[in-house]
Amino acid sequence: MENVYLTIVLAPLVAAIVAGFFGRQIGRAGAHWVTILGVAVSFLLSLVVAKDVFIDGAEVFNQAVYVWAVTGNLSMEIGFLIDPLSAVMMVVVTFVSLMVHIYTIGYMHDDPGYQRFFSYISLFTFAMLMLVMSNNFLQLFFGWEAVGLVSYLLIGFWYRKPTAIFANMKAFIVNRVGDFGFLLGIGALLYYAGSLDYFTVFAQAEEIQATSVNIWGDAQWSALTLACILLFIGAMGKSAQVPLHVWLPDSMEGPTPISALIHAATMVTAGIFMVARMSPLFEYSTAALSFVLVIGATTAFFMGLLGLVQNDIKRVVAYSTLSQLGYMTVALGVSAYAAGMFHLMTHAFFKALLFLGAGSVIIGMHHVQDMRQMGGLRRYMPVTYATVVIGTLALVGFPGLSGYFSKDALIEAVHAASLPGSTYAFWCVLLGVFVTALYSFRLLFMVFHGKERFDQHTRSHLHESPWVVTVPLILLAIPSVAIGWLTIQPLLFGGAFQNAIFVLPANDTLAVVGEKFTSPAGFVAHGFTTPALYLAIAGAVTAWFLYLKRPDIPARLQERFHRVHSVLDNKYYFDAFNEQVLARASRFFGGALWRGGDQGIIDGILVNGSARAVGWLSGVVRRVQTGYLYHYAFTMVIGLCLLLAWLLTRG
Amino acid sequence: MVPVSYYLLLAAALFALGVTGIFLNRKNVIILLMCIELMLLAVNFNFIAFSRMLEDLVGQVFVFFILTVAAAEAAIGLAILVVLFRSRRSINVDDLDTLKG
Amino acid sequence: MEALLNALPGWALLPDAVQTVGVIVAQIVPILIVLTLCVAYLTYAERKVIGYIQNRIGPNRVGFKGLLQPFADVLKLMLKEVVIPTNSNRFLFVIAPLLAIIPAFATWAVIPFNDHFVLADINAGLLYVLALTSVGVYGVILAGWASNSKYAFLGAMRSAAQIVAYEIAMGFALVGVLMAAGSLNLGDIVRAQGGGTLLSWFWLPLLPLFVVYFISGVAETNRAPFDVAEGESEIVAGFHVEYSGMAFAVFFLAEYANMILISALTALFFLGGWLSPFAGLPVLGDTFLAEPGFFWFALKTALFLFCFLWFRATFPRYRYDQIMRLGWKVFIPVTIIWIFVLGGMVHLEIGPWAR
Amino acid sequence: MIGHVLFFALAAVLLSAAIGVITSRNPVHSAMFLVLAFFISAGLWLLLEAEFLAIVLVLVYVGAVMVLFLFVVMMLDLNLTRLREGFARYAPLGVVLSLVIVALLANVFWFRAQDTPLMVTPELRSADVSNTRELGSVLYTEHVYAFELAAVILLVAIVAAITLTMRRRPGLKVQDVAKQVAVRREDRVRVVKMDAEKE
Repeated sequence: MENVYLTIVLAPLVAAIVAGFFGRQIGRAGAHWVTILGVAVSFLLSLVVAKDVFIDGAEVFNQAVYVWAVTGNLSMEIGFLIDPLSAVMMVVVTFVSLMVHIYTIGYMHDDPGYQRFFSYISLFTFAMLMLVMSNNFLQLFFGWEAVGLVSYLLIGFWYRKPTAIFANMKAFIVNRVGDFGFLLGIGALLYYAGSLDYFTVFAQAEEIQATSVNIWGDAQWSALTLACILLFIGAMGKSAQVPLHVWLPDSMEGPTPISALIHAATMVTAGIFMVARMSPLFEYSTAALSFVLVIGATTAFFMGLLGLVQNDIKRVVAYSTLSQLGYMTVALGVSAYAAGMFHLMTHAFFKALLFLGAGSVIIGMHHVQDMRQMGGLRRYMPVTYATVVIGTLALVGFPGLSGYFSKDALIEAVHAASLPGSTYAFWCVLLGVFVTALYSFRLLFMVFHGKERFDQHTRSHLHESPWVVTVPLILLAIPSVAIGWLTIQPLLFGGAFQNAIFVLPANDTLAVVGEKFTSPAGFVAHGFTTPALYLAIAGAVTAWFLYLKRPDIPARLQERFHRVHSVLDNKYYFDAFNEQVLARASRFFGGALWRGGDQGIIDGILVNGSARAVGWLSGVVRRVQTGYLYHYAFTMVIGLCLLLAWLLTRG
Repeated sequence: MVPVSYYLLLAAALFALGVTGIFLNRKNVIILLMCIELMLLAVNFNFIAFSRMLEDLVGQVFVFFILTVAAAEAAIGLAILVVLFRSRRSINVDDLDTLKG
Repeated sequence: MEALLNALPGWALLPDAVQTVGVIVAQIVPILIVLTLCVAYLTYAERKVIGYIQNRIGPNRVGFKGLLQPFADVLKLMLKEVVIPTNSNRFLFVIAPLLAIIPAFATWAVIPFNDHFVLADINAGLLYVLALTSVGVYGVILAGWASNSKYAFLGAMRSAAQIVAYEIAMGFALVGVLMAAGSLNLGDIVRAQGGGTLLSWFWLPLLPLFVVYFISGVAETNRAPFDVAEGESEIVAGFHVEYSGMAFAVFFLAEYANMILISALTALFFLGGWLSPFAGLPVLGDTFLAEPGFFWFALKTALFLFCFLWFRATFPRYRYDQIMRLGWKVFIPVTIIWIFVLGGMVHLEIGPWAR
Repeated sequence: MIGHVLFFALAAVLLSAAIGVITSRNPVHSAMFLVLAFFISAGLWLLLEAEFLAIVLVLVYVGAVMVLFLFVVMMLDLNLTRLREGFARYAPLGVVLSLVIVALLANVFWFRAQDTPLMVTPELRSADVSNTRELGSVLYTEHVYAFELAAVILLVAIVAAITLTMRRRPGLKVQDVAKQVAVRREDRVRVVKMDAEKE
């Protein structure tokens, strides 16, 4: 199997290299064929691996394939850990990636950077696979940074656009903050466990928990809590949790396939995956779990609210993504890792679907993204409309669709939890359902229903997108509908993750949920007895009322509650705070160091000062160097005499 | 036969004459080279005298090497001198102050 | 010789030191006289031999068959005026001929005439020979320079460069001899060649060195065909163009003494010196001819001297660049290669010295 | 007795020659004085029973190095008057320094050395000891690497000296022996057959 794993990882890499370095030679068609072939190979082999893991019940594969460096006891390796967790991620990543590859053919059709784009997304697939298949922290970090790099490159794909450059810088810097924590977390684990290998570290979780560290003052922290929180700070950056979420909405400056692939389905879930992977560590630290829970709940609810006031179609979906990532984080916080992973998977499908649908709309509208200039598009783009409806229903949790299963199980798990902050979290996620339904249907109604608000010229060009766009939509719609029904039992309650995710019996909220679980159908029926469904329906109705029945109300609401609106419109002033306080402080600090430290001390005293000193000294010494040979000879002879005199008269 | 000291004093005088020669003929590179040869000769005297005194041949071996290296030095020095003369038409040390930079 | 001195009245009364010096002088003087006579008659022989080669008689007026001709020449030269050119460097001009002749004579100190007669039987004889031959060049350079004459100076430079060049080849050839003999003492070198027939002399195993040595010797003495230093057609008579009378005679003397020296050395190094060519042969092995002695040494020297004259009569003069090419690019590589071959032979104990 | 006489005579000549070297007007005279100094030194080394080095000194220095000096001195067209300008300017300094050196060394070698082996006259060696052989046996065994190194230095010096002074003048007719040997009759002579003219 080792060769299969290697092929899965390397096929996209090879494709990326070919498309990237030889793009000019192989042409546009060559570039997309080679990359699609590479990802398709990965996808098919991932299916084989998934079948092997889930159906044939293969042993967990945990092995190093290449030793990169050995220093002392520390061995730095490339290795694979193939268990149900990574198998799920591999399938999801390669499937969505494949869909996006195909979709890109249509979306980027006229772009001059066609080959570059394919090279990047193939490279991303490689990096993501390295991340999820890793069996040690070093490789995890490599994948982590590599996906960050590709994300940076792709947000700034249109590098002539100033906003894109700003956005990719922002994403890069915010992620560095998170990565700093992540690196410190890895360092802490390396320090306490003495190894980078997952299982070696996991085996010592309890000992590390017992170790206490003194950060400042007299507060004693558990080393494990510290490490977990640091790791989670990394996840906060990558998975855009409050307050490190600010880069994700701006990342929509990149091409839409990227938004679907990286900023909705895969990369942003890396943090979720990482925490799930580290479940044996997080389980021992209640404080860390609480931290995760509160952060996740905050993100889930408040980021959803922001989606209500956005008019850019992609930004609405982006805030929806933020909110859903918050849901997943909440699941992690209550130890329902499987539910988090389950929601991750379903979300990957329907959110990719929504993004690609939005992209399809954008293609139809000739790159107009403002929803206020849309409306009634369902007549012109029936396939897009149908698939977006499916995606929206899945997102809001319509019973029977994939989102319903994952979100409902998650809310149930939060309900069952007893951690500090779990009540807050429960209310957040519950109200979040309403908000989710509200903004989702707002989008749907504003784009596809109601009056046509675009001009005549646009109408004449408006038509359904080509098949390379619609086929991925359809292919993504299928799992959006069915995947929850099919996989809820094995993934959540059947113990498919049994050996990959570790949950202490005391924290096992999913078990509480599972007690009532009989079958998927039963779960659907059960849903009618919970408030979540009714909240969702209420959200949908409210949206219908506000945006179809009485479109004048939102404007009046906006006027009446302009304070609230401006808070929302300015995204809780996070960006303003960052720019006015953090960035200004950094600039001031940097400026001070530059003027005082660099120009004053280093340049002024050390560099120029020493040069001046040498110059002065050499001015003096230069008089000694007359250039006349005999002066040198004389000096030598006199020196010899002195030396001789000293030597002979000494004793 | 005479004591070793006599040879050492003779060598010292010879060396001192070489040094004086450098001061006297400071402008003429050729004679400067000759004065260096004189000083080397004085050094060789010392080596041989001590070798004789200590009955140790290593001193003479050393003289052998000094002769070799001094011959090489003279050859290269004179070659440089010839090249110098070709380009400057002079070997006057006063004309050669480009070392001042 | 010592016995002769002891017969002198009052000799025994002299101090030891004086006696020692006296013995040495008493040995030097006859050698010098004989050598001078040899030189004188070599000039006579040269004229006769070349004359016969050129199908004429040569000197035949003074004395029986012209045998007194050399004395006539000497007399003439002694009576001629010695002209010292103006603006010449007087001191160096005068001592230059002496510097030329002194090494030519001084070298004879270490030449063994037979098994037991040698003036100074020193261990480093070969080195001594090398050192003195290398000093011979001073006479030439100084004569050319001190004359304050372009032609003389040009001739001196040519001659000096030629001598220095061929000295290296000679030195290397002597290294071969030294390796074969295992000694620097000239007597030992000759003895190392003995014990067999004339095939065990060094001329056979060291054949390339033998040829190189003798030809280099011809070049070293500035003799035809290597006599460009005094090429009449180019630079009149070379370095001694300004010399006349006795000063010129000394140069003349030095040149012929050097010829004799080279011949004698070649005989010593390669033809077994005083050894008899008939020793060890079955037919004459028990007659007096097989006995080693001074006679054989003189005969071999004469053979090489004849070669000198013969070359002069028969070879055209070399061009200067060809002379230098021959010395640097032919002889020196040949000797170096043969030294390597010799090293291999000595190491593998092949050859007459293997015993 | 003879040893003392010889030593002092030679030493006197040596020092005179050295003075000649440094004070002669003409560099050729200096060179000749230096030659003399080398000869005398060789004699003194013979007194010290270093025969090999004495002869090598004559061979190498007198026979080769000084010839080189003479060549250079004679062939360069020197302006002697300019070279002699300010001859005595630094002389006092030089003399003082020399005297200091001599005084210092005399202090060590003479006044402080009265009862040391320095004042002992070495015994004469027996006649059958060959200095050359002994030196060789040390040189080629213990010091063989240094010996090789010296050889390399000489080689480098040869190459350096030749590279420095070599110049190719245009229009020089150089003989190429290989070419001369390789020439064939056809390259030089053309045999033309002509029928005899008929009247």
